[in-house]
Amino acid sequence: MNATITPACKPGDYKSDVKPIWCPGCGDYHVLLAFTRALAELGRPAQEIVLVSGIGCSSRIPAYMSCYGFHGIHGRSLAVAAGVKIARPDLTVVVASGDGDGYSIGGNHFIHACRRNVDITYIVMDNRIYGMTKGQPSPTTEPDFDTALAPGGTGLRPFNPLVIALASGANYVARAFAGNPQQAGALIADAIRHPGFSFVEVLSPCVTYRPDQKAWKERVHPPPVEATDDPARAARRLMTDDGFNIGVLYRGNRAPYGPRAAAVVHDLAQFESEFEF
Amino acid sequence: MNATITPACKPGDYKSDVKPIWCPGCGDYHVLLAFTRALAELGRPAQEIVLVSGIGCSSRIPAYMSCYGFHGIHGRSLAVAAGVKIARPDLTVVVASGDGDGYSIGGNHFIHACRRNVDITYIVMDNRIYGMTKGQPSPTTEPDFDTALAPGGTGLRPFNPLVIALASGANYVARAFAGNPQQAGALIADAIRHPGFSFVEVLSPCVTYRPDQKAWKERVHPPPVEATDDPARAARRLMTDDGFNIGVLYRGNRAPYGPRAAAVVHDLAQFESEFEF
Amino acid sequence: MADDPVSVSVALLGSGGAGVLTTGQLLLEALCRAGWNGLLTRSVGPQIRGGEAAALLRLSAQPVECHSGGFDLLLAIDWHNADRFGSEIALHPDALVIGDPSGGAAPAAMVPSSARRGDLRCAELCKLHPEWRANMIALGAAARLLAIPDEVLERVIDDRFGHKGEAAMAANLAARRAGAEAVAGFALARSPPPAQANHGKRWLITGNEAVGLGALRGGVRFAAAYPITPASEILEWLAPKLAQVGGSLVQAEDELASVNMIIGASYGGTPSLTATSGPGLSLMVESIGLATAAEVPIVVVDVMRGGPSTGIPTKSEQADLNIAVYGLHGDAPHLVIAPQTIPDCLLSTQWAAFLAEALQTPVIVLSDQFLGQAQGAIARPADIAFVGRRLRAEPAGGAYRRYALTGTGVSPMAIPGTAGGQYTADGLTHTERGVPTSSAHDHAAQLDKRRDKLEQYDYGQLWATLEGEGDTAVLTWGSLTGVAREALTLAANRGVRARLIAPRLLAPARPAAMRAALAGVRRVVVVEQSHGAQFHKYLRAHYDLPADTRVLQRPGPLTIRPTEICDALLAERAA
Amino acid sequence: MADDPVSVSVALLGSGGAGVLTTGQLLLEALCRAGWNGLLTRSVGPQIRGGEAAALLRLSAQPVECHSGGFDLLLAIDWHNADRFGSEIALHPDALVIGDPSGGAAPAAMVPSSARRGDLRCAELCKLHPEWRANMIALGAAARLLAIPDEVLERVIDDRFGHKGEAAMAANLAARRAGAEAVAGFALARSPPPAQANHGKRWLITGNEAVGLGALRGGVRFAAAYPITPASEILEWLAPKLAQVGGSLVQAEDELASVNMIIGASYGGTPSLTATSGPGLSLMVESIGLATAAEVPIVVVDVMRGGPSTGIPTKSEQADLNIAVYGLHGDAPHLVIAPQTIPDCLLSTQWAAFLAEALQTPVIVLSDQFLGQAQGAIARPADIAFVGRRLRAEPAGGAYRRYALTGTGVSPMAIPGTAGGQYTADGLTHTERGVPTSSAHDHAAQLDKRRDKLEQYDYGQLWATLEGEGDTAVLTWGSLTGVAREALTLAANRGVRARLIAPRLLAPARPAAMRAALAGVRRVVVVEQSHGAQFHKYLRAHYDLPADTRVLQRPGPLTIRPTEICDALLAERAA
Ligand SMILES: Cc1ncc(C[n+]2csc(CCOP(=O)(O)OP(=O)(O)O)c2C)c(N)n1
Ligand SMILES: Cc1ncc(C[n+]2csc(CCOP(=O)(O)OP(=O)(O)O)c2C)c(N)n1
Ligand code: SF4
Ligand code: SF4
Ligand SMILES: [Mg+2]
Ligand SMILES: [Mg+2]
Repeated sequence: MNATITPACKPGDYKSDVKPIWCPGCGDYHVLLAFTRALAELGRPAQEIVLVSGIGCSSRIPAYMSCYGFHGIHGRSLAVAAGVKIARPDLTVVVASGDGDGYSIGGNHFIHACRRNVDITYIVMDNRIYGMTKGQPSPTTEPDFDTALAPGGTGLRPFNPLVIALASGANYVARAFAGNPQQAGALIADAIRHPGFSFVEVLSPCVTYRPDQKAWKERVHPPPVEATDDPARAARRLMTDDGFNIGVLYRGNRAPYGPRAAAVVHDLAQFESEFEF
Repeated sequence: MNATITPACKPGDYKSDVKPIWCPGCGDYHVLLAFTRALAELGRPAQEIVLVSGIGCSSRIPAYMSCYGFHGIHGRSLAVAAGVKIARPDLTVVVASGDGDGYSIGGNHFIHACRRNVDITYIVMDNRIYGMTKGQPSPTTEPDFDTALAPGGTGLRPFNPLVIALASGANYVARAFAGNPQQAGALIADAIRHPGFSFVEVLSPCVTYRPDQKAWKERVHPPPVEATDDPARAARRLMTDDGFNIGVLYRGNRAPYGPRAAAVVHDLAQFESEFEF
Repeated sequence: MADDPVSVSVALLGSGGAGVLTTGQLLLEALCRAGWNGLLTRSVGPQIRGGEAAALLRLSAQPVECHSGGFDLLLAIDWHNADRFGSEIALHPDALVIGDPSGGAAPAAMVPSSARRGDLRCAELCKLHPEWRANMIALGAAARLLAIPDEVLERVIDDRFGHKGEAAMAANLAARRAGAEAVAGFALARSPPPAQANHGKRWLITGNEAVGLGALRGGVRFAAAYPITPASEILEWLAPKLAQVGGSLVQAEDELASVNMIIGASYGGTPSLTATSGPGLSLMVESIGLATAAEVPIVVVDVMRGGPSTGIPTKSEQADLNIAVYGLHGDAPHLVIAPQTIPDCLLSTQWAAFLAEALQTPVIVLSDQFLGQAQGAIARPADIAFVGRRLRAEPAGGAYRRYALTGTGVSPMAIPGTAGGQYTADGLTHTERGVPTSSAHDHAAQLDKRRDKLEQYDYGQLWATLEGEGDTAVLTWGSLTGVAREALTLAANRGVRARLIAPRLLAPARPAAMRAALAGVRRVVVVEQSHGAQFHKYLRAHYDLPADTRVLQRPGPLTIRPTEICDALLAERAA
Repeated sequence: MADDPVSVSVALLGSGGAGVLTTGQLLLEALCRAGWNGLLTRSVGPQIRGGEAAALLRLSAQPVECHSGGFDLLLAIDWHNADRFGSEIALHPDALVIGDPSGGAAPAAMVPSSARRGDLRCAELCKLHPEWRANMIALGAAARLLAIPDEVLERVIDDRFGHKGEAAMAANLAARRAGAEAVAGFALARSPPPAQANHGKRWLITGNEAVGLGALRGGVRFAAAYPITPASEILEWLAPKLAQVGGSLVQAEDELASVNMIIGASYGGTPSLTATSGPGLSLMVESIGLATAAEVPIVVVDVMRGGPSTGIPTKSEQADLNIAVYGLHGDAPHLVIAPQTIPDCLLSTQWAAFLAEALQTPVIVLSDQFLGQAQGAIARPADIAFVGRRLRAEPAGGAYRRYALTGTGVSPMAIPGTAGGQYTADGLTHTERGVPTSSAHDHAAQLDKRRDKLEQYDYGQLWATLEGEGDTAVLTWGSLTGVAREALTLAANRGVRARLIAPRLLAPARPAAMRAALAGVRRVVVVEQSHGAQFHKYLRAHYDLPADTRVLQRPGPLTIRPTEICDALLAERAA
């Protein structure tokens, strides 16, 4: 589906010719735009980039881009991506997910990816709803948001993914807004450049099941202070912010997951001596 | 396996006659003692208490007690316990787990149990190793601890389960030490009494694969300050503590997961009208 | 071969926003009120909104359990992406094709050259009357061609949209009339059969709703689940209902959690259920094995969709038979029950809840997207006596043996709260008391017990649908049962008699009952909707089939049609 | 029936701390160095430390693939919990039973009345000589009874403990001598067969280690896994080795992660493997289905243990056949390969890695606890040419079709980094280009492709072990193949000839090859270690068996013995 391309710097070069299935007006179109801008900014050839995703409207994105893509099963994208990157450290590995895919079914891989700190970038397109399955609440859905599955609301406190990322060891934490693809693209590029596990939460409205999210564009604002490299300080800030701070919120300096060792044994027969007697 | 008992207040009444498979000297014997002390302190009849666990040396504990027990599969104890408690709010539900069972394979249920805030108590017997499967590293194992599976150490930053619990919404966070069963018992009792999801990390040495943990008894100490009810403050403290603070560290006041609604429809035929035409 | 003459089939087409699915529902309701029976299914693409959509409707005097071989009327609000339906919508040679010429053209491959064509200028009319909606025009046209009385249709429209005010209603009615008038010059090649009065109490219900009601009737009071297409409607129907009967439904973080939650709730004494589709079932198999070993009753509904992997979420297939029957590690006997029709979704789920409790076992209910999302008119299902009752222990002192070896294999179960009943439920091999053991003797004893309780139970007539006579049998299951039943009628009209054998109980196998059902059968046609002939291999494994056994099988989404089975039966005779 | 006369079997008993497992290993090494072949298995309880433990050893001039019907020598350092072994350790009527009378008494049920008894006062000797260890005394005793030359034994002890210093060595040797002297008055009823020189290059290796080496030889360079008994040794063997060859092993957070990690690594071009047991395999089935649909080569080793659920982690069973063959939702053809002996663990895993790459498919390797943890002497396996080579795409412009329909069903695969090869791997039903589709046509085309690539491949002779002649066949699989092979020898010695048919390739089924293998066979005995006769039902599903087919089957942990199969064959003749 993806055309052959030569090293390119135009966002359009990172788009494929597959038509998205998204609803007209969906925030994910802007995230797609942000992605292509980010990759153009980085300037790496599309064939050296792998975009992994799970299942959901958001997770459809790899097919719409011209890099290598992996559209796996629901909730497992981070594990697939870790495998790609550990075995192929030469590739740039980016993961796209949704709030259901990433925080609900994929929650365990999320916290362990933060801890493992493999040099990948994790973009979650958060619309606080399950779009693909037609409107069930996700971990970030507001407690009083009415749905058929949870009439009157779940009554549950929404997840704060940024705090959890930080608590689990993520090395870079940022929030972006789909409604500003230029800034979102810059943040994604910055996250990809940052070593280790980088996490970018992208607020991406679902116009079909959350038309109320059109109001997000009025609510977003820059963070009151510069990004910190102190996790404890970042945690306190994030635990008290309003969820609409847009920008880099934590920039850590942990060394990424160690690279593969160089081969020192070239003939497998060397392993046989332990069996001889 | 469990004898019929009448409402009792002696720790011994909460023990069954099944002989533990634990290695001589294992910290889990002390946790068992702490459990029976806690239940005796609470004084609820054994038949009104359910102890759920997963798989691991630590998870063997239900069979050794005289309450109702559920020894399920690896990593899923919190989900089983939520089902028990939501359907049977009249029971006291306690969960026992290990650092592998609870933080590795069970990590997603952990963070979601914290968020859901069902009124259950979660005790993790942390020995920073997989005891049952003979010595592989767990999420809390030190990065340089040598094992066959990770020669020279994993190189990974250990998990901080207390911070993750807090970030995810746990309503009570404490740390106990198996070497002090009296104090550990009191903490467990306190945690059970506290409404909502209570989490107690119990340092419980594995004498077989972590003989170095015998030194823990010299390292534990009381927390420098009183428990707070401010999650942001608690998070900052926990992110910087040495992991050997013993006591209650956070005591929240979120309302627990809502109780089941009382039945308002008593004849299922009332639901049929929507199908008639 | 000609089609069954007493039904008429209609395909309504349009891109998602155009509301064809609503149109289909209104049409179905109107024709049922007018005295017919009907079945409505939908076919949609992967888009959440705005993609291609079709409402497929069949009308008959008799109860309708499947679609026929072809459509008599194709009515398109627009032709946007209509080619995507490919062979899913096959027209009769004398079909009538009505569409809006401004909205593109009918895909050539779809329309037989002999079909008659007409125009319905929805877009133009809506431009003239901005308050009209295209789907109301289409509704009026379709209703007129089906000879649905105007009053009936208008009452249906009023029931649905009356609350929107008089102006809106007037527009709807005007639009409907315009549609009716636009097709005044047309008639279907075959006119609808006469409507009938006095159907008794009837419902319009989907299979997914019927599963929900069956669960409630069977005593289920707790559900935990994770959303997935095409099972979510079961959960969405159940959520408010469970709350109203004092139970609850929890949306879990994933399927691993949902199945373990219902195991916990059931261990606590509350009959419990989850619903999912193939990917979710895959995630549950370890825990279902736990329920087998620890003998905890649960019901797991799998509404099958196209596989493998994420496959085709919106389309039907019968390819989860393997995982349902064989998907647990170790020797883990459990029940698998497959409903066959919409009303059977209710009965089978209720039976499943009953058996789960009676036998302290997990039960997998294998529905499919066709059954789950099809809406049909059915006679109100009678209240039957299947309400889950667990054999409870009331220990009277002495060591309670949770897994006692009894004659039936079912051991009295203590529910938390019962004094003296304390035990630890365990997925490790255990003794009668529930204490872990590695002994070969204990292992064999508990394996025997768990097998025997399922095999020795008397499942009665419900184990299978057995109909007809003759030395040829159609062996099928699930939603193809209705298709096969119709095929047998078609064949009988052509002088060929055959039996229908459709097991509802897929596990445990019932060799003696099947032997009796097959007595005198010399030829078998196995019919199933899977690529790998899973049902045929399952039958071979557990039953003795005659040497002359043929397989008529195909994966989803194209379902097998009655005429195809009938053809196979006629070919048998010819051969 | 009498046992095979050319081997001697020894059971060493003692509670965990007493070191019987080490003693068994030293004895095995000594007897192999002395010119015999041997097999060592262990039987342990659920305790991590201090529980009952047995080292079960069999010595023969020929390669040893299984235990015999009974033990000639039972040597107990203590009798702590010895009753827990129950029928797992069966003694010959003329067996010699040696134990420490101060450490309890031999369980009555274990010792035939005709057995001879002797004392070995380990505890007393160790009290006299605090630097001695009981297991060295036992080692000396056992070695003497087996007529292992002293120099050989002492060299083995020196190799193992020499580094501990001279004083320790002197104590060990003194203890060994004391043990030897203590049994000077005894002899085994049947003396060991003569040792042989010139075995060629031999290894002492476990099945789990052999799997690890097979994986490396097959080209595997990435592994991700989650610990589980009895598979962990594969991972622990591989971890340092993979690092040394420039690969890596990751301990994942759970099995869902591990299998997806290897899918990712393999998608990136690196042949990859995971190893687990039943509970972990259960968690992987959804993802294995993804690998099927997205056509990503992976190898999943399942070392089977007692099931269902957590079952009996330390004991062997063959009850994961169902889930391995049928456990994926939807129609998801994949390979299932079962090794039969310790050297075959190497060959089969290597073949699996080769086939995974060649056919772009997941392969499940079904080993079991017996094979995995048994240690045996084997001839060094030859280097064979199975090294995974994937058909790679080198796109030259134009739209790359990842899932192109080719004659073989295998499509050239682009590896990330390859310019122009960009595509999206997908678990949704897709077109040749990998774009999601709901079309019946595309669905069928890709299902056909994935089935055909597996079915049309020429697997050659390796698909099954076929030995012997006659109109009776023993049909078995996995670790029972060695048992059946020995049974055939026993039967032949009694004038009954039979064939051995043991498929190594369980999926896809090979009907033509099986038909040929069964040509002329009129009677079949199916032999398997499962409660539900899973293998028999599998055979019925896919193959035509003669009407006279019997099943000799039993769940774990008691394995089936050669004599039992031989008896079944003799009974066939008598009948
Ligand atoms: C194992 C499994 N469970 C459930 C599903 C059904 N499912 C598909 S997408 C989805 C939720 C997607 O929500 P989110 O990740 O927020 O993505 P969005 O559609 O909102 O972008 C679910 C539950 C599935 N495909 N697989
Ligand atoms: C699905 C599954 N994977 C793996 C295992 C193997 N297993 C049993 S216990 C265990 C780890 C236990 O570690 P922990 O929870 O720390 O308990 P401990 O034994 O240290 O008390 C593992 C990996 C299993 N039983 N099931
Ligand atoms: S349902 Fe919501 S998230 Fe999905 S495509 Fe439509 S607008 Fe976007
Ligand atoms: S292995 Fe460790 S955790 Fe397990 S019983 Fe022994 S000492 Fe305790
Ligand atoms: Mg979402
Ligand atoms: Mg542990």
